[in-house]
Amino acid sequence: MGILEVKGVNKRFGGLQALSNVNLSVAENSLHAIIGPNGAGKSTLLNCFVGKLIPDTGSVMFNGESLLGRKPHEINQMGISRVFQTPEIFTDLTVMENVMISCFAHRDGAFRLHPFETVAHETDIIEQAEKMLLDVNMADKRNMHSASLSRGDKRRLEMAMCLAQEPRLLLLDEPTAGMARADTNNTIDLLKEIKEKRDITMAIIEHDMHVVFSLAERITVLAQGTPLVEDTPENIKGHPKVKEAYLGETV
Amino acid sequence: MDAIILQILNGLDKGSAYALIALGLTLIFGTLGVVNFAHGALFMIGAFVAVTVQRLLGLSFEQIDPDKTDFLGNPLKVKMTYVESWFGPEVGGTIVDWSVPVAVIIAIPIMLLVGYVMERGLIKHFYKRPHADQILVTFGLAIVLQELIKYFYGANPIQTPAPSVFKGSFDFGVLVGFDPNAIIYPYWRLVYFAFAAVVLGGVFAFLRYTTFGMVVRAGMADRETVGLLGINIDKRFTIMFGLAAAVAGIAGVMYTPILSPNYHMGMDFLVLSFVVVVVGGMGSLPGAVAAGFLLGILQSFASMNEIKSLIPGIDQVIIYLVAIIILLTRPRGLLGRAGVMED
Amino acid sequence: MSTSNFTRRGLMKTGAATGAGLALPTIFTSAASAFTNEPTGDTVTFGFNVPQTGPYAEEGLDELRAQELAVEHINGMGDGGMLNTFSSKALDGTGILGKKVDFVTGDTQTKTDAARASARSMIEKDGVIMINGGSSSGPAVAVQALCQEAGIISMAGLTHSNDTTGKDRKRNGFRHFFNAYMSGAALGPVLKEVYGTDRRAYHLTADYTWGWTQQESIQASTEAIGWETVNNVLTPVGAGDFSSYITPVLNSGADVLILNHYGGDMVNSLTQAVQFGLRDAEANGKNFEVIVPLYSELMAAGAGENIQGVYGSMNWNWQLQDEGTKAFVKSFGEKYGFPPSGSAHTCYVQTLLYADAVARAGSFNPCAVVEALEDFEFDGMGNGPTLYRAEDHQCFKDVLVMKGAENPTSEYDNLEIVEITPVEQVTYAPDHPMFGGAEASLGECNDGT
Amino acid sequence: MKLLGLSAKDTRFLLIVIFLTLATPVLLQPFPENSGLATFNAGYPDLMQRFAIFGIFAIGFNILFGLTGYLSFGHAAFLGVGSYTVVWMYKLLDYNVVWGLPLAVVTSGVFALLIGFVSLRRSGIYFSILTLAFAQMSYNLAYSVLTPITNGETGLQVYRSDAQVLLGANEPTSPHFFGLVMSKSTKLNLGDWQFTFNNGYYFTAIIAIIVFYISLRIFRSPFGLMLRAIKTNQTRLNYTGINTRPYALAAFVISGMYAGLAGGLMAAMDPLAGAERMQWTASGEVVLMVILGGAGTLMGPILGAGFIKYFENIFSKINDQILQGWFAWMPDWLSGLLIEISHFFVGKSWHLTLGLLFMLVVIFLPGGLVEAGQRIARLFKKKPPEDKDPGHHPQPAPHVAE
Repeated sequence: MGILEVKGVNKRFGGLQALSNVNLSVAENSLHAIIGPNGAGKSTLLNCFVGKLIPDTGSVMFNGESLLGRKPHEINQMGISRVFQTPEIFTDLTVMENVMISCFAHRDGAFRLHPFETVAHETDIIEQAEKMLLDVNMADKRNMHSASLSRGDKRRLEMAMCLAQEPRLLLLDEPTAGMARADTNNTIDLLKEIKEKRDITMAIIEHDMHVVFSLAERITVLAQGTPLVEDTPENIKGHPKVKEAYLGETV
Repeated sequence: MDAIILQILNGLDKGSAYALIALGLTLIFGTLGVVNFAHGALFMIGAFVAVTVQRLLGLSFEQIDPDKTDFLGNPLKVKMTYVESWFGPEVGGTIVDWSVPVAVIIAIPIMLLVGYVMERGLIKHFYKRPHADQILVTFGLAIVLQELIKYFYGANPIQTPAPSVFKGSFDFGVLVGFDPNAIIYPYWRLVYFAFAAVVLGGVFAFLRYTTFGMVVRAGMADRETVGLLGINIDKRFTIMFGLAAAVAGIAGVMYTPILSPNYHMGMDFLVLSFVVVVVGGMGSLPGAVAAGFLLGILQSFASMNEIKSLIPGIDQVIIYLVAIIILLTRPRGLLGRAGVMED
Repeated sequence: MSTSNFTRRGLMKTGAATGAGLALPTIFTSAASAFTNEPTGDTVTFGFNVPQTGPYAEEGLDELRAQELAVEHINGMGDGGMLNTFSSKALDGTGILGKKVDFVTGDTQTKTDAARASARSMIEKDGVIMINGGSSSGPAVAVQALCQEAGIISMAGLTHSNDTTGKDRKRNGFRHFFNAYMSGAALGPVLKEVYGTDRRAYHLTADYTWGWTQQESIQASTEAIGWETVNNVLTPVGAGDFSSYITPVLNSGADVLILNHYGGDMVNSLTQAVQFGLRDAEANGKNFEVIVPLYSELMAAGAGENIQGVYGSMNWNWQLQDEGTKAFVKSFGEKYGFPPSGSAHTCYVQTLLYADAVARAGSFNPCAVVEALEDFEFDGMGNGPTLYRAEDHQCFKDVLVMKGAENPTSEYDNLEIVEITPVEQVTYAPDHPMFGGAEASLGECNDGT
Repeated sequence: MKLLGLSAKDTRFLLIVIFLTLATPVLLQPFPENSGLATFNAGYPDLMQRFAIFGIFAIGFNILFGLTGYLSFGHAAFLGVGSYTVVWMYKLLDYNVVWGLPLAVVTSGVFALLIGFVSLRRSGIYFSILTLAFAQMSYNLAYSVLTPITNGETGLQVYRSDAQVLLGANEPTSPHFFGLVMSKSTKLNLGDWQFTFNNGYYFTAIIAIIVFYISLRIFRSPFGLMLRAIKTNQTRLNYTGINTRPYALAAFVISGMYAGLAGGLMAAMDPLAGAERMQWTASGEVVLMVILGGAGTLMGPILGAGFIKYFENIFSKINDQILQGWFAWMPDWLSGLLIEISHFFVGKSWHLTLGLLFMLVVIFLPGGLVEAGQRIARLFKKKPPEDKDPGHHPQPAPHVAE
């Protein structure tokens, strides 16, 4: 029984069958990659995990509880964090404030009215946020305005924000999209480090095979809304079906 | 029954004014992404073009009439318009009489120019600015424009009559089998409705069947891609702004015989037209037109005694009530797209 | 744009004279003076609170012109205007009680709040001893109540609602202008004469307090001459397009439409009623008629030829032929180039009446002024013999019934006087039910101490 | 020095605000009574009270708009509710403002909760139009159908026939706070200067300082941080496990309560409540105040409110007579010309000046007057300036239409 269990998920957009009968099991503490050509339904599937989309049929279970019909913030509070393709951070705020928001959300839950406490007096939150920034090597940038960060730093910051919540499952949507090779390698190292340091399950959607094969423990290949194969990276590499699916694309 | 038909006619008439203003507003928002609070002022400027034309045509010189005296007991100066003295009382009188239709023709180039100057001089610099800034700067502009008009034309409403041919009303009921006098409707309001239909049809045809229109529509959907195709979309958008200004302006000209223009008519229409646009769905042209007519007709019905006696004051709030209901049941208005103006 | 040329040098002098300040710091509370804003220098300041922005701005500006003219006359400049015809001769053209009159202006925006704010600033900042002007009943009532609290005199401008001297009457407040009841009482007999007794009236009424009181008054007086009231429909203020209220009229069985609207609303509703053919129509075998109970020059000009033959009432019109009117029209016309409006007349007269009352009382103390004005009878101010009634501070005088002129010779004579209704006919008891009944009371005079 | 849970910097800032507020009657009276410039003096009770009241209104609005970015066009409705509540308490109980003011905060809070709950189901301009629609409905009804409750156009006021069950024999018959009569002033004459110290102003000013302090605490609280996060990125906030709607609703209700308090204070200074204060233009005015001053900054809303009220009350009163006084020393043709030009900008044309100023501020100073202050401060200091306003800097938001 995996921590994330997807059974028989279908999703239609008008005339387009975006997902058809998707079954997927992500084992606890694994790093599971979902790959596939453009339009294979990777992002649709991810959106079904986080509450942005509701599948037409099928079930999505996290840790034995159904995710269907729950709002994004409820799903997050259950222990699922998400990294976006383009880093989603609070650009008006400082790096430190960004991370602190995550720490507050983790400590206080989805809503707490605390208008008369003072951020500056929340020593445990500050400590925790500083530790997270250390973890992603951004402690020196804590007071920077996050809008002025480089793309790679924004990604790190987003990662720190997600980790601050101590999620059980981290979803990564093409975390290296649009990055230079050096940044990509840094990100790979960062993810590896994170994985080593804590008990965390990661599900990664990725285009870049270099990233996938450097990281993944298991890989599901998605094509035209259906899982083709699920196997270890070694087995996927030479799989004929995968080659077929990627025909015309650089593997 | 006749009362209902009359209210539908009233609603169509009100609706065509709303639709014309909302159309321009939506055009500007859809193409340029600018929330233009000065759009009501454009309507008002159009109306004052009519006033100006009427005054210019009515320009006169004075002759002293020795037989009459004025209020202080001095000999009365009688006025004679230049137009009449040039063309003779017959032709000249007709020209003066037709000042509103004449003003429509004159208003088009003036409004295109006003729109062009506004876009190039001010709006252009606000494409990348937040909507709040756009609202504030155009609101400031609207105040400035209305105060200038007030400075030169005063605060009183100014009577701008329709040509005398269109005075009086038309027994519409007899045509469709009612008793005489059951449904009579002023000629000018019928003209206004027809005029609005032609303008709305013209704008839609223009957007649909010309290359220019196609580019603009594509630009409304996805500005960046169209820009990538090497098409100078900015220049076309400038023209669109002029066009929207012209539509608002001539709508204002034609409305003057119905509503004597005053300097604050732009602000009076502004809130209403924004409600119309939002109910229609931001950025949707058919939505704006549909919402204009819908709200016009509903407002007319809410003004009926039968309904007012059931719910007192309903005519005061109906527009807002409908707007609230529609926005709560249809998140993006009647025909709006997702993701527009929701940040 | 009016530029008054007279005030300039004169004001420089008065300004300099009051500049004699106190050398040593003195501390005193407001209670130390005998009454609010007691004038101590050699000038006294009036506050002219009129709409300078908003829909009634033109009316307000005309009031301002008249008020400036009044100050000029009180200070002995110009030709003296109505001071020459005024029955009281307490004013001699040297200011009031030896003090020159100075004035400040404020903008009411025709809003209750703004009018109060502007009045308060004139009282607190400029130290005015009285406030005059205004163009709507809501602000008039509010300003009157404020003056009562502050302990100065309020001379209302154009306010036609019964409430001003009815349920909202105040000891420190005075109204020269006529009211809705008087309009009805004056119009009734004339309407009976021209339209007969068998008429069915349909009211369109602006949906706020003034509209309601006028409708109530007109309904009462038309029913008194035998007319039937078919319907009374309330219309939103500033509706603009009245078509949906006008279309049901023709098939309602009514043969008279009464428009209880004012200003821009009236211009639009009348224009649109004419467009919908009401004035050409026949109903119940009679010509359909439209009546506008309260006329003003502003509305007449805005409605243009649509007012031709339409009956209404006015407080005063420049075409009157008495000596007072002639004197006022002459000095106003020579200064500004056009005849004064009715609201200008009211504000002019109110300013003179206040100044005269102070002169007669020999004191600026508001309570002394109230005493001087109460039951004061005067003449020569354009309305014939007039009484400022003590019980409600309402002026009682003749009322004009007007009609839109068929052949106006200029833009200023588009209304003509049909009848001057004598004062007896418009007089009512101070405890009339439309005026707050027996409960209404002026309260005590307040001088601010 | 640290006070009341504030950082040293914030304490200093608060002390400056307290000083400025308490010294207002002196600071706003810079010109001698009889000088030509006395027109520009603003140290009279009505205007000073308005500065404080609209300052409170704008501070509250800033908590919603400045922090969360939700642009409400209907906050004047809460102002009106507050005013009506207080006047009703005068009518029912007595003139002591102690009953009305807390109730005004409560009723406007309840009102804001209802309207906010519905309106916050939508965002962006849809939210703005919903709030506008609710406020316009309130105004239209208050002006007409609800006249029995609101007294319509005339405005709600106290009549002698009203119950006033608590009214004691020697109690003041105008608004007071346990006998402290709002309209009473003490005047101080110092040479040619006259200063007015008004009870009502100080009452309002002390409340304004308290609510400013509350807003300062909110800005510095985790709650304030969440609100700022809402403005920046709602998506991320949702995926961080935060339910944004209750936060936004709380901000909406708090700002509605500020508006209700401001409305209540208006009625406490002047016991009359007019329907016009609920009109959309009144809602628009507070938007203009906040943006003009600098949205999202602490000081901006107060500056904006002061600026607009100063304009409305001072510029509108400059008439020909005053202009002639100023220009009297010039040759006639020149003074005539200057007066003609001035006609465009002062007196009855003050709206025009205000409109132009808005445009100039928005075009050249997107951060409002606070930004102007910072730029000026930078001119005078070589080293990077310490922020005069410790609120966060307004950032140009991205173009959001796409």
